[in-house]
Amino acid sequence: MVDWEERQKEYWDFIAKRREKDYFSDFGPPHYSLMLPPVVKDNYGKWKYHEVVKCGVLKHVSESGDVVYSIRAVTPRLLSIQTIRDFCDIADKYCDGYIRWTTRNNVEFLVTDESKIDPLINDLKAMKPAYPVGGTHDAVTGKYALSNIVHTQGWVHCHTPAIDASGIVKAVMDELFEYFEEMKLPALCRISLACCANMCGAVHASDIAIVGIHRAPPLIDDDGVRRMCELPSTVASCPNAAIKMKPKEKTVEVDSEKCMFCGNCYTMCPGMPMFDPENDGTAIMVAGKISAARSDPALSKVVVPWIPNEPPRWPKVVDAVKKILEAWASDAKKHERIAEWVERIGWEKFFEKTGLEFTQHLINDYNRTPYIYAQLRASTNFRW
Amino acid sequence: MVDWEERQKEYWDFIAKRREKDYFSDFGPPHYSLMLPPVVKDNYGKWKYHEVVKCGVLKHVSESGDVVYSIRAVTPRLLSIQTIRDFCDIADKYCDGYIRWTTRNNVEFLVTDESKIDPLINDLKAMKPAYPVGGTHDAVTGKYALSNIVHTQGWVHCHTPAIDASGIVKAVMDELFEYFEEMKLPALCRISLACCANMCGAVHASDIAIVGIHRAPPLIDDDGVRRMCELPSTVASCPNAAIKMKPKEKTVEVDSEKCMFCGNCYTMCPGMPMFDPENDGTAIMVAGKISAARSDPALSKVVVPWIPNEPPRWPKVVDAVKKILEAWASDAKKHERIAEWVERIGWEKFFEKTGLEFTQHLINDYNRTPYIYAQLRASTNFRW
Amino acid sequence: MSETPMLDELEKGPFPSFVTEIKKAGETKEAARDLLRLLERSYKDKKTHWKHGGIVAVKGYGGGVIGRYCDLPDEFPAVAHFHTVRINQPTSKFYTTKSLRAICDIWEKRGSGITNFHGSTGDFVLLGTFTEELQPLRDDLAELDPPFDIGGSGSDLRTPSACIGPARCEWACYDTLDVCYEMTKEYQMPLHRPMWPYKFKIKCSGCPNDCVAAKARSDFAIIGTWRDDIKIDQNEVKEYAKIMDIQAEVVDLCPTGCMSWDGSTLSIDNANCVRCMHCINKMPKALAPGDDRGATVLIGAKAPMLDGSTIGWVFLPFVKLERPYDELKETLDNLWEWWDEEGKFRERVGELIWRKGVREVLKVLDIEPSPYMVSSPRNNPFMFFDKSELIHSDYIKELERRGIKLKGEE
Amino acid sequence: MSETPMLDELEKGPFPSFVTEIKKAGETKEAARDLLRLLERSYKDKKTHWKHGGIVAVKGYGGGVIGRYCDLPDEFPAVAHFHTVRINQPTSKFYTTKSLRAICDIWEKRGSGITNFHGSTGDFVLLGTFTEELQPLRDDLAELDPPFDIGGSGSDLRTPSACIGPARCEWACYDTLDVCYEMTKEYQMPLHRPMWPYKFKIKCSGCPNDCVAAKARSDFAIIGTWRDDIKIDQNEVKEYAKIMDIQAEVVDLCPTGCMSWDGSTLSIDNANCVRCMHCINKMPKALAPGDDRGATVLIGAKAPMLDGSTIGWVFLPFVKLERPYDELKETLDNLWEWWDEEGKFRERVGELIWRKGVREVLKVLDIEPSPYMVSSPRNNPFMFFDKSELIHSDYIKELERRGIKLKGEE
Ligand code: SRM
Ligand code: SRM
Ligand code: SRM
Ligand code: SRM
Ligand code: SF4
Ligand code: SF4
Ligand code: SF4
Ligand code: SF4
Ligand code: SF4
Ligand code: SF4
Ligand code: SF4
Ligand code: SF4
Repeated sequence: MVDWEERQKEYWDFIAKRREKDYFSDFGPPHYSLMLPPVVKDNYGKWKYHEVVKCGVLKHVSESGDVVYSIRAVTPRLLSIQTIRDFCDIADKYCDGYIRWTTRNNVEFLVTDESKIDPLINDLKAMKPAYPVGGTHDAVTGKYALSNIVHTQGWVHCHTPAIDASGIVKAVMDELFEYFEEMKLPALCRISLACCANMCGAVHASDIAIVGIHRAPPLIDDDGVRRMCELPSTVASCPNAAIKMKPKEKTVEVDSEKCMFCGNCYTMCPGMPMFDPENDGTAIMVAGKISAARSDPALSKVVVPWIPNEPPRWPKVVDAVKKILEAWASDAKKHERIAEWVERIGWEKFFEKTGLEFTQHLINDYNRTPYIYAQLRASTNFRW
Repeated sequence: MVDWEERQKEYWDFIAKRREKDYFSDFGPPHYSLMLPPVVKDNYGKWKYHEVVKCGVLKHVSESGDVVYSIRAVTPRLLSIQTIRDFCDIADKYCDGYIRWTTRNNVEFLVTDESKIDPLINDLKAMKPAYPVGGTHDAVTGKYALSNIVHTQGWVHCHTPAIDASGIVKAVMDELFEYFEEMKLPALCRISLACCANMCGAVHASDIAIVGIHRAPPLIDDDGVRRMCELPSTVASCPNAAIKMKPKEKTVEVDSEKCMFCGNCYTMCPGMPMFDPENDGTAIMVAGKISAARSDPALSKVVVPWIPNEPPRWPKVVDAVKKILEAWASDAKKHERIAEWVERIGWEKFFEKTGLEFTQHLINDYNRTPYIYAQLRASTNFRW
Repeated sequence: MSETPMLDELEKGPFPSFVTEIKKAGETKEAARDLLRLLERSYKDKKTHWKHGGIVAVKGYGGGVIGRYCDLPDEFPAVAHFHTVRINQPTSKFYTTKSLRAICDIWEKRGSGITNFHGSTGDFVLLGTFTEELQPLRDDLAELDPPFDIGGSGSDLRTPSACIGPARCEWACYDTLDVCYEMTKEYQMPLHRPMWPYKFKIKCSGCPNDCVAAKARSDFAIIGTWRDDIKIDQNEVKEYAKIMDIQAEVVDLCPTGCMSWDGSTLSIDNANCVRCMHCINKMPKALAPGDDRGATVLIGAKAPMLDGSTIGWVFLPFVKLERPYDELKETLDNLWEWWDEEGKFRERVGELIWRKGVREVLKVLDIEPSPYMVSSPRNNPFMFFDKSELIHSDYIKELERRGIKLKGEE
Repeated sequence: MSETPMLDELEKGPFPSFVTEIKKAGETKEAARDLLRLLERSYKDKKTHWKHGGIVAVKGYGGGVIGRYCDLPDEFPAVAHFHTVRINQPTSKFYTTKSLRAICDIWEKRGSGITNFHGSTGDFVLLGTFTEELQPLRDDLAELDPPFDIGGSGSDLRTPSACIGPARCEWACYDTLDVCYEMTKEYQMPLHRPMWPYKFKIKCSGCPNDCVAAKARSDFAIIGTWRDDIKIDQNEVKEYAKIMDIQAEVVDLCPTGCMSWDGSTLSIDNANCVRCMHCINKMPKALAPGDDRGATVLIGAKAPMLDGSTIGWVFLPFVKLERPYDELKETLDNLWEWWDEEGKFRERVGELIWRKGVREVLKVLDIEPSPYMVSSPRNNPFMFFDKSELIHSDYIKELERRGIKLKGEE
């Protein structure tokens, strides 16, 4: 059993030490034990099994016999403080003032009393906007709902995006909402989005990934370069060695034959913007996977090279994602994730079944990644 | 049906054209039809099936009902003209003057009359040295013999070898001879040898491969370099950019921290010898495969980094090869080649079962090969 | 007519709308109203209107704040500055409403009223404020009880993150919350002071299901696992047999084929189990990880710039994770020291390992090479051999005589 | 005592001894005797005693002879020169004893009496002679009936090679001997005159079993295949069922699981068959490749220098191979032209493709991209787009105004 007092004492001792300094800093996050509901603390590390009560509601049973129900509501991640307070109200009402968020930006309410589940869900629905419950999966029965889309800043905050983030997520989730509400997919399917190739959404290992790409080389702002950029590191930032120094003019130039529009130079140097509203857009990747279940983790692969930006609802992106999801869902076996499905049917059949076009863009020509990576074990699946 | 007359006429016309020139050249090999036994010409492209009569003897049956028996004897590849003439005597006696060699340096005698098989085999055995028959396999029954070891020149002829070729092949084949004579392996197992990393034996895709390696950087002969080498291409020959020009002295120097002893510089420039009798030796690779049967073709992987040269019979090399072969043979399922066996049991178990040691050398750090190679389809196994 | 006709379209549909959220914040905050109008402009222009931030920071900290400025400050004055502040979330993202409300109150006072709950790395992100608000904001957070601190950004240790683990999951093979918290606490210096070649991320998942996506998103992914046998409750197996086809859905999907089911007993050849979790996931009541628990550490996961996207690969096949986690700390200290010394500007640790060779980092950290680290051994014979591995032959002597320094020589 | 005690050890044992072979040649040839003594010296010294050869060639030919000199010419005068000559073997290595004996006679006169039957590329290799014998040797070979010509070496087309195919195999999907011979005949110029960036190898296998190891050993591997259904003779299947476990040994080993066997009928879902050959190999009397036959061409196989060893990858998913094989010739012509123009010194064609991107060679050769070419699509979004694929936006116009040349622009 965890000695909570001991751990909290350690924490407060640490905080006290920090407070001794002139400037109270580097004290870190609150100790987690201060945030855990009692049922969690009492049964910490003692959970025995879980069941899925219904889509969005989990039941965890402890060795002690204690039970906790988790009600999971989806959020757009971008939340106003008003909404957070509304969530707090609900948590105060039903959950003794505790609340948590999941790693995919869903909010969870933990209750010990089964009878609170439905009222709580109703309160969530009554919010403005309504906060629907769902997105869980049940491996036992082999029924999976679609969870939230992990995503990034987009036009709401970032300086390098080729696409918006929240808007596309909203449009896609609206269209796929039935799969969120009901556990009717054959296996886990994680969708994610990153608004540029920096991939803050970590789309590089998702079942379906939406990624913003530029398609034109930077338009150099010589003044900006002179003012804001360190030339050698700007030159070094280009993976394809497309940037050349113009030392006399104290600026740089781009060999646009070599540029593959990654945007890394702009990240390093504000004098190299590359925003072309007509040519920026979305690429779609599929067949990534993170869990070790059944098959090794896998990187996502590009299957649609480019779709133009069509705000506010990006219909072509929505359509492509749905097409992939439904082609897979209707053809896959139980527990067979997209990566595993493609492994079984072959990429040639993937393109046939989804109706997507295979173009030259999809053939990897990025030769900076060394083959040695293929020989390192990117998986915990080994035998002792 | 092939029109043999037509094809031969084309050939002779071509030869005649060439003869018109002052200098009779560029006429190519003899047309193959001039070399084919009548039963082959008659049934060309009409073979229906085959059976393995016994180890070393195949029976092919044509749609026409014709039958041909092929008797396959192993050779050391290096043959004296005396032995070739002896083979010719046998071919004249039993095969109407036709004879062929296989792609793994075995000699084949084709007869149409079953009763000739045993006398022919006896004549082969009576040769000095005796030429034993074997090395075939029978997929139908799932019984496989070990065929000849594809190999290279070694100390008999080449200028870059780290090991001998023929001597090691002889030592290994003597030890594994029972597997050549009898079809008692669970699947195909192809052994090959190359005496240096140039891999003329194409050991890079063999079930078991023996490859000569150097372990010390070149010892530069400045005079030699000046006399025989073109400096820029010598510098460029190094995959690891370890060679630097010394323009003033008109020679080069090697950054021995960067050298991984590949020998490519010496291939380009005789002024960079790197023969160290004590440190040259053998690496052993496994789990390569060429056929598409069941699983994709695969490159061989290094499992023993180095074994010293121990002429004349290289006991440690022989031992390592045998250990691998027998660990596999005793554990593999029917038709399961080494690559497939390892795929099933995992590399960690490979090292356990063979008793070989896993060392840091076996972890790939050659980052010149781009990862893109892993995404190209090195296999004909795809669906239309 | 609405000022934001395009964004209004995004209030339709069943999925909760971020537009509605911005509007909600806009009820009290000017910045949120300007953000909405600016975003509408982006929707029209199909491009961002944010510029690079200069360095904006709070006293004593080098990271944690992302500077951001609008490129149309005159039209949208309330978002002329729109810096984000990354707050180090409580481990596994549990909160008391008390703490949450307190943060909301501070944010109402000091910023836009808009948040990201949470950032991709795991921070609780406060979205948009002016430079002059940053220090007061930090100070307000520090005064909370318990206090909240700032997370990472720039070339520093990023805010570590953990799955829910032992707090509510039956499969946690180690205490993800504690390891994550203790690492965060131990490494406050590098977390708040960017001084490395580039960023470094740590994530803690209690088992190979990896619910915090550590394998793809952290340079150092601590994945719970075990070394002994899977625990089986045959009675519960029989119960599951009533509701699932054990042969088809469990046994046949085992990646190594190490299970068998005869209709009444489930057997596992544990020597060939790779701990993929599938069977355990399928039958939580019947199967469980063994008792000899710990973690496998994967190294090197990252996004594609520059050398390509990666999922981490096996670095420490097994670590026992017992407080105070000295083995982990020692590994991190040594790893960082090496990276700091050898890494190029903006070279992630995994990229450095590729450049130098795994052998190099194993040597520096004194880690045993093992087949667990490779998906297969090298496919080329281009190996390095140190001087100490060579026979001291005449050839080597001649090299020495010529003053040629061999690899591995001091 | 024997002069060659170590080599004598290699006359023991059941495998035929190359030492005995050298001794046999030594009965009539001094060179063979010196070779044996020199080899004994190598065994003692554990190193080669051969030096690089300068350029040795015969009139009108640039390749086919490998120059070789002994580094101890005074001690071993009969092998002071020891050049090898590569003779273009008859396709699939069938010989008449008449031709063979004739070559042996010439070699007895002109060389060491030692041969390699055959070289790794496929040539009939005559092992060791003096410079002055080269031209007479070639001339003697040219006078034979039929004449024998020299094979490739250096940066040229190497001697093409083929499996036994239709000559004695039921599975040949095209006429390997004819394609191999016709290519050899067509390309006598590049075969005999090294003038490319590096070597180029062609090999022809009649089916995916690949008995000439084309996939690993040739820049251009022509692998027989088919597009329609596998032919099944159910009666013969039933015969095989008596001697093998069809479920375990055939159906369960099918890589795509596209077969089924109900104890009396074998069914194949041909749309999911990848033509791996396993089932056909197992039941030659019952199964056979379909009728719509041709070949898949793989490109780029080679040994490890410099960019690593490769097995070839799919380049032409399907070519019908009908005389006079124009499609093949056209592809080769265009490929070589491109490689000749773009390839660096000692850059194999596969390495050039890696450097330039597959897209580049597809464009030049006007080949359709297809999923057959990839094991999976790219795992990064770093794509090139030609100007013709872009929308002619204001941004692009501004780039043009500044004189910036976009990719794909003339
Ligand atoms: C709450 C959360 C952890 C947290 O700390 O917040 C969580 C919780 C659980 N996960 Fe997870 N997973 C959570 C993110 C993940 C992630 C990370 C991600 O998506 O970014 C993964 C890896 C995804 C991937 O592989 O790409 C993940 C892969 C799994 C798997 C593996 C499934 C598979 O077949 O590959 C399981 C096992 C299962 O239940 O089958 C699992 C199982 C579970 C269980 C059943 C564990 C348990 O016994 O309590 C939990 C309920 C699952 C459910 O949603 O129905 N969880 N799970 C995360 C919920 C995210 C959400 O809001 O939807
Ligand atoms: C004679 C030869 C072709 C030639 O043009 O010379 C040949 C002949 C046959 N091969 Fe082969 N193969 C020959 C080299 C190869 C090679 C190339 C090599 O070894 O370098 C391979 C690829 C090896 C690899 O994958 O690494 C090869 C992979 C096969 C296979 C695939 C087996 C597998 O399970 O992977 C078969 C199919 C089978 O019989 O199972 C096959 C089948 C056959 C059959 C049965 C074809 C037939 O129906 O006639 C022939 C008799 C096999 C036997 O030896 O029992 N042959 N065969 C070659 C004999 C070499 C030798 O002397 O031993
Ligand atoms: C806020 C956040 C996205 C989000 O909406 O959640 C984010 C936002 C930015 N990321 Fe990120 N990254 C965020 C998580 C990630 C992740 C995911 C993760 O940590 O799990 C990744 C992929 C994993 C990885 O570390 O590789 C990620 C990979 C990058 C990269 C590419 C790094 C690489 O090695 O390839 C950059 C580029 C850079 O470092 O200059 C980057 C750079 C940036 C910058 C600072 C933009 C820049 O050019 O310097 C973005 C600031 C946006 C803004 O306006 O706030 N961000 N970034 C995430 C941090 C929130 C948090 O602290 O919780
Ligand atoms: C004779 C032969 C080995 C044998 O004993 O059979 C041979 C011998 C030599 N090869 Fe080879 N190669 C021979 C087949 C191969 C093969 C196999 C094949 O063709 O199927 C390969 C691997 C496949 C390939 O092409 O990559 C091969 C890959 C090399 C390489 C590495 C090429 C690369 O791109 O990595 C070199 C180095 C070079 O080209 O400078 C090389 C270079 C050489 C040289 C010329 C040595 C040199 O440094 O220049 C060798 C002359 C040895 C000698 O003393 O005769 N040899 N060489 C083979 C040719 C006989 C014939 O014509 O039939
Ligand atoms: S993915 Fe790119 S555009 Fe989006 S938040 Fe990250 S750095 Fe900014
Ligand atoms: S966008 Fe990428 S490829 Fe193009 S110049 Fe910038 S860094 Fe180089
Ligand atoms: S492998 Fe190396 S040493 Fe052996 S023949 Fe080829 S080039 Fe010469
Ligand atoms: S042996 Fe290889 S690595 Fe060493 S210097 Fe020569 S070419 Fe470079
Ligand atoms: S990673 Fe494992 S331990 Fe952590 S929450 Fe997921 S299933 Fe549970
Ligand atoms: S954990 Fe995975 S590998 Fe182990 S027995 Fe279960 S399904 Fe098989
Ligand atoms: S490659 Fe195919 S066609 Fe050629 S000999 Fe081998 S099995 Fe027969
Ligand atoms: S050829 Fe291979 S893939 Fe096709 S049915 Fe037979 S075994 Fe299956």
